[in-house]
Amino acid sequence: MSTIKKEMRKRKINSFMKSYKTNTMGLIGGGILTFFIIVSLLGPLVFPFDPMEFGQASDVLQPPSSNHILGTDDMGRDVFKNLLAGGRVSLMVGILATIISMLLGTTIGLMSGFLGKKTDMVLMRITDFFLVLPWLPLVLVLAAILGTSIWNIILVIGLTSWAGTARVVRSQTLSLKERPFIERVRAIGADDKTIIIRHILPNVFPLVFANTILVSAVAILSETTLSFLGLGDTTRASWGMMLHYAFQSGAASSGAYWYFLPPGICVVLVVLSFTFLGYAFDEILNPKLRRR
Amino acid sequence: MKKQYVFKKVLQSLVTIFFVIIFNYFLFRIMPGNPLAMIMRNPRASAEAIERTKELFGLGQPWYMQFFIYLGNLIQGDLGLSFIHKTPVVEVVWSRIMPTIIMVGLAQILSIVVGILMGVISAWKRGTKVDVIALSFSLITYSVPTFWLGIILIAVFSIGLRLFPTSGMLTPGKTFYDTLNMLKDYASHLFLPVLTLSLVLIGEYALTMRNTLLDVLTEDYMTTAKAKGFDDNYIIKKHAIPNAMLPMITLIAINMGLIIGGTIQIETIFSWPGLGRLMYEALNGRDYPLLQGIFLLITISVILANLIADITYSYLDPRVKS
Amino acid sequence: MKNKQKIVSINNLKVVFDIKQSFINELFSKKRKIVKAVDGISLDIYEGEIVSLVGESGSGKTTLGKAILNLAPISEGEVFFKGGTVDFKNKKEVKKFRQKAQMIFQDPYQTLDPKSLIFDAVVEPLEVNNMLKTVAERKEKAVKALEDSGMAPGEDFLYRYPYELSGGQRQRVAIAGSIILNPDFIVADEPVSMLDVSIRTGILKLLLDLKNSRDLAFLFITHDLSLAWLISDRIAIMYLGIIVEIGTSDEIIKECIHPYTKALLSIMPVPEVNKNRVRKVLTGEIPDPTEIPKGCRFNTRCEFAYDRCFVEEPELTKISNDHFVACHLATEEIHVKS
Amino acid sequence: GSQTEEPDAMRIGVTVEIDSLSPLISYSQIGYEVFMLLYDPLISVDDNLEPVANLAKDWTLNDDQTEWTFNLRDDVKWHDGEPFTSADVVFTYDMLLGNDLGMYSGYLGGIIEVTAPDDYTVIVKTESPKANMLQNSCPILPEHIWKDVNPDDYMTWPNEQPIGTGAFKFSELKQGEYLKLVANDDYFLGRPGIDDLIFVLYANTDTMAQSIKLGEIDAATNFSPSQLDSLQTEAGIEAISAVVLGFTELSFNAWDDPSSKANPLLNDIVVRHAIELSIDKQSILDIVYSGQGSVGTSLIPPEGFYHYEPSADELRDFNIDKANQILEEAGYIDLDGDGIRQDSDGTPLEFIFTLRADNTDEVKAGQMIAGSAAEAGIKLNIETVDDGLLIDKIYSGDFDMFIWGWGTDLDPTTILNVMTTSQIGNMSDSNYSNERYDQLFIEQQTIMDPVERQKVVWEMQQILYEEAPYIILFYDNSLQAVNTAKWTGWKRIPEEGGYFFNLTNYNYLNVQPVSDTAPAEPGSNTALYVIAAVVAVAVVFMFNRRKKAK
Amino acid sequence: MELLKINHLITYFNITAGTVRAVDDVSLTLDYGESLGLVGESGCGKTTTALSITQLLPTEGNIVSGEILLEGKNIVDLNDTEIKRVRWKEVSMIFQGAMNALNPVMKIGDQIAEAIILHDKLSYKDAIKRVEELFELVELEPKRIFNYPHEFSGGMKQRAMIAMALACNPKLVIGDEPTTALDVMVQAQILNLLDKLRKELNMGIILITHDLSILGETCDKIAIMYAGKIVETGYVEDIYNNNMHPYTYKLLSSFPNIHKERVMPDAIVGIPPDLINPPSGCRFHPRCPYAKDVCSTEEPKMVLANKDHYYACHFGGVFNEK
Ligand SMILES: Nc1ncnc2c1ncn2[C@@H]1O[C@H](COP(=O)(O)OP(=O)(O)OP(=O)(O)O)[C@@H](O)[C@H]1O
Ligand SMILES: Nc1ncnc2c1ncn2[C@@H]1O[C@H](COP(=O)(O)OP(=O)(O)OP(=O)(O)O)[C@@H](O)[C@H]1O
Ligand SMILES: [Mg+2]
Ligand SMILES: [Mg+2]
Repeated sequence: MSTIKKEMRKRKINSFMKSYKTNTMGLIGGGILTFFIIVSLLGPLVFPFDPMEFGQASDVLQPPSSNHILGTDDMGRDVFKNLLAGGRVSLMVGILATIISMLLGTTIGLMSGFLGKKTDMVLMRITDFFLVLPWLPLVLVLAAILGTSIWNIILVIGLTSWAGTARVVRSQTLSLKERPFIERVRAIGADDKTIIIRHILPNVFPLVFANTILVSAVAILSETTLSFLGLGDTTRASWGMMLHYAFQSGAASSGAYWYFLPPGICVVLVVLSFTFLGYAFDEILNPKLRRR
Repeated sequence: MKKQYVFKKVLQSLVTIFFVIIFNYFLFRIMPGNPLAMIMRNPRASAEAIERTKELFGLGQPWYMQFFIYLGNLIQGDLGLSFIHKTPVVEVVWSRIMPTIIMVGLAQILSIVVGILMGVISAWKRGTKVDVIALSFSLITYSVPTFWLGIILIAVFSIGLRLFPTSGMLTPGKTFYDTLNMLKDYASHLFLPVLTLSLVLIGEYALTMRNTLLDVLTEDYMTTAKAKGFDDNYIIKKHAIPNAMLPMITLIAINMGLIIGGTIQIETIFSWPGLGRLMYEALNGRDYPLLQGIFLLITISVILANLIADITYSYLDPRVKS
Repeated sequence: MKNKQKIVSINNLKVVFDIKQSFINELFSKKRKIVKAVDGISLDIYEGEIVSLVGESGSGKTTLGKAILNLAPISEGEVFFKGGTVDFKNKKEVKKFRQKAQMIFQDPYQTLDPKSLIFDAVVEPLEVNNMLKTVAERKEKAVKALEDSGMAPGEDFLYRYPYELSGGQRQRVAIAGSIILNPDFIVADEPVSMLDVSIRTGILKLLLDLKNSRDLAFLFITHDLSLAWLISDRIAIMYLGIIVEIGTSDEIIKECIHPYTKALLSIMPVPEVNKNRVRKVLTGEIPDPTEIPKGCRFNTRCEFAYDRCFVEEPELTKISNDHFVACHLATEEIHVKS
Repeated sequence: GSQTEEPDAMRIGVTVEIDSLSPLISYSQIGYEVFMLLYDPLISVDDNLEPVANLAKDWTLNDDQTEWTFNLRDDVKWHDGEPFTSADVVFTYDMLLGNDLGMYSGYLGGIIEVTAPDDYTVIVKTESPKANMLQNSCPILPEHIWKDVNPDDYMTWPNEQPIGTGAFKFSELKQGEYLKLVANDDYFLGRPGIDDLIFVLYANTDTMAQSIKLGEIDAATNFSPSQLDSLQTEAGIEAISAVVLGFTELSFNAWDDPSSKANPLLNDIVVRHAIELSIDKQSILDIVYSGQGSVGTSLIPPEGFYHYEPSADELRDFNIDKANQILEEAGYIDLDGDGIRQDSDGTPLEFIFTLRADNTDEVKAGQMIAGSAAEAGIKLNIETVDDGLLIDKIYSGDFDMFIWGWGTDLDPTTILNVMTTSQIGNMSDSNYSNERYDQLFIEQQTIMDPVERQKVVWEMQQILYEEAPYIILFYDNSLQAVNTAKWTGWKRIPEEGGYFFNLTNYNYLNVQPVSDTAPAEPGSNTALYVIAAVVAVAVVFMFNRRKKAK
Repeated sequence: MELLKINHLITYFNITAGTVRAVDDVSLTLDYGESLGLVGESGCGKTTTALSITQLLPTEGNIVSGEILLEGKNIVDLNDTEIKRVRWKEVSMIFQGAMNALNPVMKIGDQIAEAIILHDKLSYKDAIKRVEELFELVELEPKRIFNYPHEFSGGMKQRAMIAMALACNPKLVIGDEPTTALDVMVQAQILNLLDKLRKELNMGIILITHDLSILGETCDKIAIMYAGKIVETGYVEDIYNNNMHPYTYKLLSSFPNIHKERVMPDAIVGIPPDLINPPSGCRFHPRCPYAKDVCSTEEPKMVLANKDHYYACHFGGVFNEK
């Protein structure tokens, strides 16, 4: 029987893949993202890079050459290697922060929507509160309080970006809760826990999933912004930190485009790929958009 | 009935504001750091001066006393003295508020108009080249880090084409003998910051407009409107847009909070003398009173924006119950 | 009928909903707004009996059905099950009771979780009630339940998703899920109203079969008098939270007394060419249940209403063995000519 | 036509805004610079940084060297036309002495009494001889303005319209934008050649560098080394790396006390020496600062008369082997083979190294230091914080080591004071204490003969160098640029020094506009055309839609 | 001349899964003042037929062939502007589920008036006057014309929808399940109203429903549709009393008749076919108890049984033989 269940899962995945394969946006996004994931996983192995190791004074800010295909930075390091290592950090921040955000947002949204009443009121007030608090200032302040290690940055981004998800999950849960099939399960004698885990969660999942991908995009952008404003982890070589150093060392005004453009372009591409994927998955998993 | 709804929303906003005040106060209190940085790092400062500064800002008092004093003053509209500027926070904030309002206001208007137009065209021409271009444009601008975009625009427009000044709000210290010249100067300084912020926002507005419009277009009442013999233009304008605008209103309000984040970056890049930069300076200088003041102001404006959105919504959407 | 045991006995059941008032409204408005969805209903259902509940939308049919299973908040009255009171405060007791009393819902398209396999949907009652631990046992049971519900061979349907089934099949799956626990009583809330006519009778037949083979009792909720007539032993007519007339199916169709029942009957569409039929179409709609009219609650739409109807609420009075009516006209023996 | 109307405005880009217009409140470098232009001290310095008459036309010192008599100029007027008299001097000194406020009060240490026998004579009595009397750059404030201020409000009175005697008059301060001064036509030393002097605030140096290239500003400081390179290639712009008074140091928490929150191993001078030995200052300077500056040794920068240069055998130049050797000798051995040495108790040589996040150069330097210290078996864990937080840590003594810098005066007293025991809890950021040093500090203040005083100050620096509570990393330069196409007469002070921010207002007074330069207004017309075009397109677009809709 | 004559209409939907043959060779006729009931199970193509008439099909839907003659003029060939003039002025519709067919953010009166203004070129004021008349006609209080849809109950919305359909005095009104979502009593009210109005205004009505039992009193003619095809059509009496097609017979006997004996009717086994791959031959044959071999191979032709009474079955009336 479990083989049949596996079969069902396979069928589900297949049908998802079938829709995915016809979705241009999804394919482009998936392609770019896969590329970056592979490169950032393998890159640092092939081209080892230690952000704490500096080059020679004569190597500082050299334009692209055969030795350094993307030139060198203000500390004489190879920009290309830095870029590879930075991808790892940026992607990690994006993904981990998203996980925190999603866990928080989904839990709070589910509880708020399902339990209702006072719980809902309190949780929604808190959510509203996080929604109206201007995001970047809050992040800046929190980062200042917690300190600027990469883990804190992940935590801060995660802690401040869940409100939107919570809202969406809550409203979805609210409507699911009123759906007859939940009523039927209740009539069978199921308790809240069973209902949430077996029925609500699988039904909000597509929404959460698409949302997750969009939040990842935001998280990566956030890391970049934080780093740019000087609240990044100086011991990591993330793209945000690269942009920060590039800007601080005047790469933009002194014409060192090879230092300034690549990390920015990488950020744009990765964020774009997440956004593309998010939109594609939203279209596939939440098919209302498909109707017309 | 509507009145009651408005009243309820106002009350809710007040409650949120109250929580924000408390949160705001303690958030900055648990922030490590000391406001005396400026004095401390100047070898010519005397011990007495440091002591006295501490006292002036009530830092000697226990925290709960400080809080009540803060609340009391707040009610009188007194946000305290800025640590850095040693002048009332209200004055400091006031002197920096207009530039931000003007920049953000213009950018919002521009991006709302353009974003909505783009969204409408893109939804209506779904699947065509126009849609693909608009969609790609929206998604790309949505993905670009604000500060990076700003720097690139400076590189292109200021340095490359020499069309616009790099920074500031007016040519500094210049005396203008007629208003037209001043407006010219102002406009040329405004252009790049507003363009940057608008670009960042347009994408989101266009995407949202497109998606809600696509949803609306599948509604049955759209078929009704078509069956009545109206042409597409009319249907879009009279039936689709009014319905699709509803989520936009909420988005615009919610965006207020995000835009503030954008202004911090833009004001830093373009040396725009606004609140965002002031806030960043205050953060680095650990100027609690100033930080609190700005944060409060920003938060209250976001809450008010949401309130206005809610009320507007309730008037635009007759379904909102009393 | 009298030789049968009472299986469910409802005594003066009331369900009141607070119209959700926000804090502010509560502060400022004069009084609480309440909906008396079920406003004092007493009803006995016997083993192996189908009782139909008929009435307009909003008359409280669903609420009554749910209240019996404690799926709606009971504000007054009691429910006896097989002679004993069901103490709805005791969770264990409720759970036990639920195993014996099940519900089937109206919309087959909405009643199954789109993300659950048919197998899971059918077997879930066993799982949540911790019955039959092994998967094999459960599966056997599920296949049987499906086949009993007219989905043979059951195996074929186990590993499908609801969207792969037609409406009628989905409703059968829902029924299979309800009978898998071997209940004694089922509330069926408009189980066929969303289905095409061609499929309806199949489901109705299934219910009748179940009644006969398992001695199951049903509370069959419908707004279609002809369907009620077709399958039930007794019919109760509901109006604004109360039963205004109750009797055996034939009594209600052939000898109804209450003007409301008569109106309902007269507008029943009948597949006949009859251009000259007089329909007693009531004007207006059922009154707002937050403001139930004084006296007889039907007085606003009753063409025969007279002074007494506006002051005194009529009691449900016995006319014959099984036939009760709540109408002053009936008790004053001024029988209304049709 | 605009040539005659437009004033010759010099715009100077700065990255820090003036914190207050009141000399009693301000503590910033830019404040110091601006007050130098708005006000005058009794005595200032010339372009050789020697004392020179200013408001005081001459001065005498009595025999026991405790009474100074200053003869004031009688032709000085305040910006509002009021005459300047000795009463203003007495008032200013009394105010500062009585309140101990602002960055200038430190100059007045040791003064007991200030009197004015007549309108143009001031007598200053000191406790003991006061060596830095002539380096006192304290601005003289107008009594007729300040007497109305309640002394309780001195700390907050904003002095929004400063009235001084200086070469420039205050015009306006636009928060977050600029500070504008205008030439004082009646300046007693002659009207400056600049009509309008505008300090333009930049939020980042990058756009500032662009701006000076585009001619939006005429001068600026605080560039990064790579920007300097690109500015140097620009025609009409002179970009320099200027020696300024100041240094960047690595400070240890040297609090030798059981209650210290620092790692006690830092109290071992051997460890501090080993860290210094492991730092390749020159290569950090080359990479991080593009070689702009010089490698540091002692507390007082080499430009000053009092700078002490350690002898060859005192000197701790970069030498990893030596660092390893002295640690080995002192019993710090890596027993567990993790690359980190431990003391006899097994405590590893592992310290928290705090860096200021917003100072990228220091962060990079810190990273390089951590890298090379590891080669000596010392582990430095980098933590980056902002200024406020670092101050907090310093204030509470909760730190191991950090990098920061100081700007110093011509007179050594202020910077020497930082290392005295009495400053622990105040200015001291290393919690260093040495009795001999404290004694010498008091002594040097009273020695009037510079050569004698130099000996004492040298000894003090020698003590500091040996005990190494600070590792002076670099005497880093200030990177400045000026527009020589529009302005002439620029002079670096001293020869290797800068145009600005170097304790004299020489350049502000002497730079002249190149007569035939037209004020550059980069493309503001073009901008208007572009905007107009955009609007036009939008209008046409809307109009077309209208037509279609009909 | 008939009001409406549909000849061999074929409408397909082209979707990724294949071609949905939703309307496959449908022919109908309707005279002035006549009402036709179009009956069939869910998904048999009733709505598609209706939408084909006014060419309101979604983008994936196409009229493949056939002609639709409205007063003798083939409206399939009309261009965009011409068909817009036909819509509502000549043919109006009452949609399935009035709750969604009305624009929620527009006042009901305005929604009706806009159609009047467009087609009859009245001023707004005159149009509103007409709306008031229409409200009276459909037994709604004229003072409620400026209510929003959500302020109406389901029945009232359906009445408003009817008023809207009558706004421009169309010659033909198509009611697509106008009563399905309504309560029994309200359904009766609406049906009565429609009947009354048809007689008063002499319009043609096509009443789409899956409830055969409601047509006995309101319709002149009935067309029974199954899987995209008309299987039987004729006057009510013929359909009810002399039906020839097994599907009609089975469908009709699914309805209990309270005036007759209480017997549980037989169900029609199985479900309607998938219209992407419809069964060969007679589309009903897989569910037909009387089917013979020929039914699965040969498509039955329309046979005339009586005046205007046609059926498509190889063995018309076979059920009577037993
Ligand atoms: N949870 C609830 N809160 C408030 N009012 C409710 C609630 N549930 C039902 N009601 C109200 O109680 C009344 C009876 O509703 P109920 O659903 O029982 O009617 P019904 O006869 O089943 O109608 P239908 O035929 O439409 O299903 C209605 O007026 C309804 O609005
Ligand atoms: N937009 C569409 N794309 C693809 N198939 C469609 C579309 N609209 C309808 N169909 C298919 O066309 C067939 C006929 O649909 P239609 O809506 O005309 O049926 P109907 O008789 O009106 O049914 P109902 O009683 O449910 O309203 C159905 O099989 C349906 O699935
Ligand atoms: Mg119900
Ligand atoms: Mg339909």
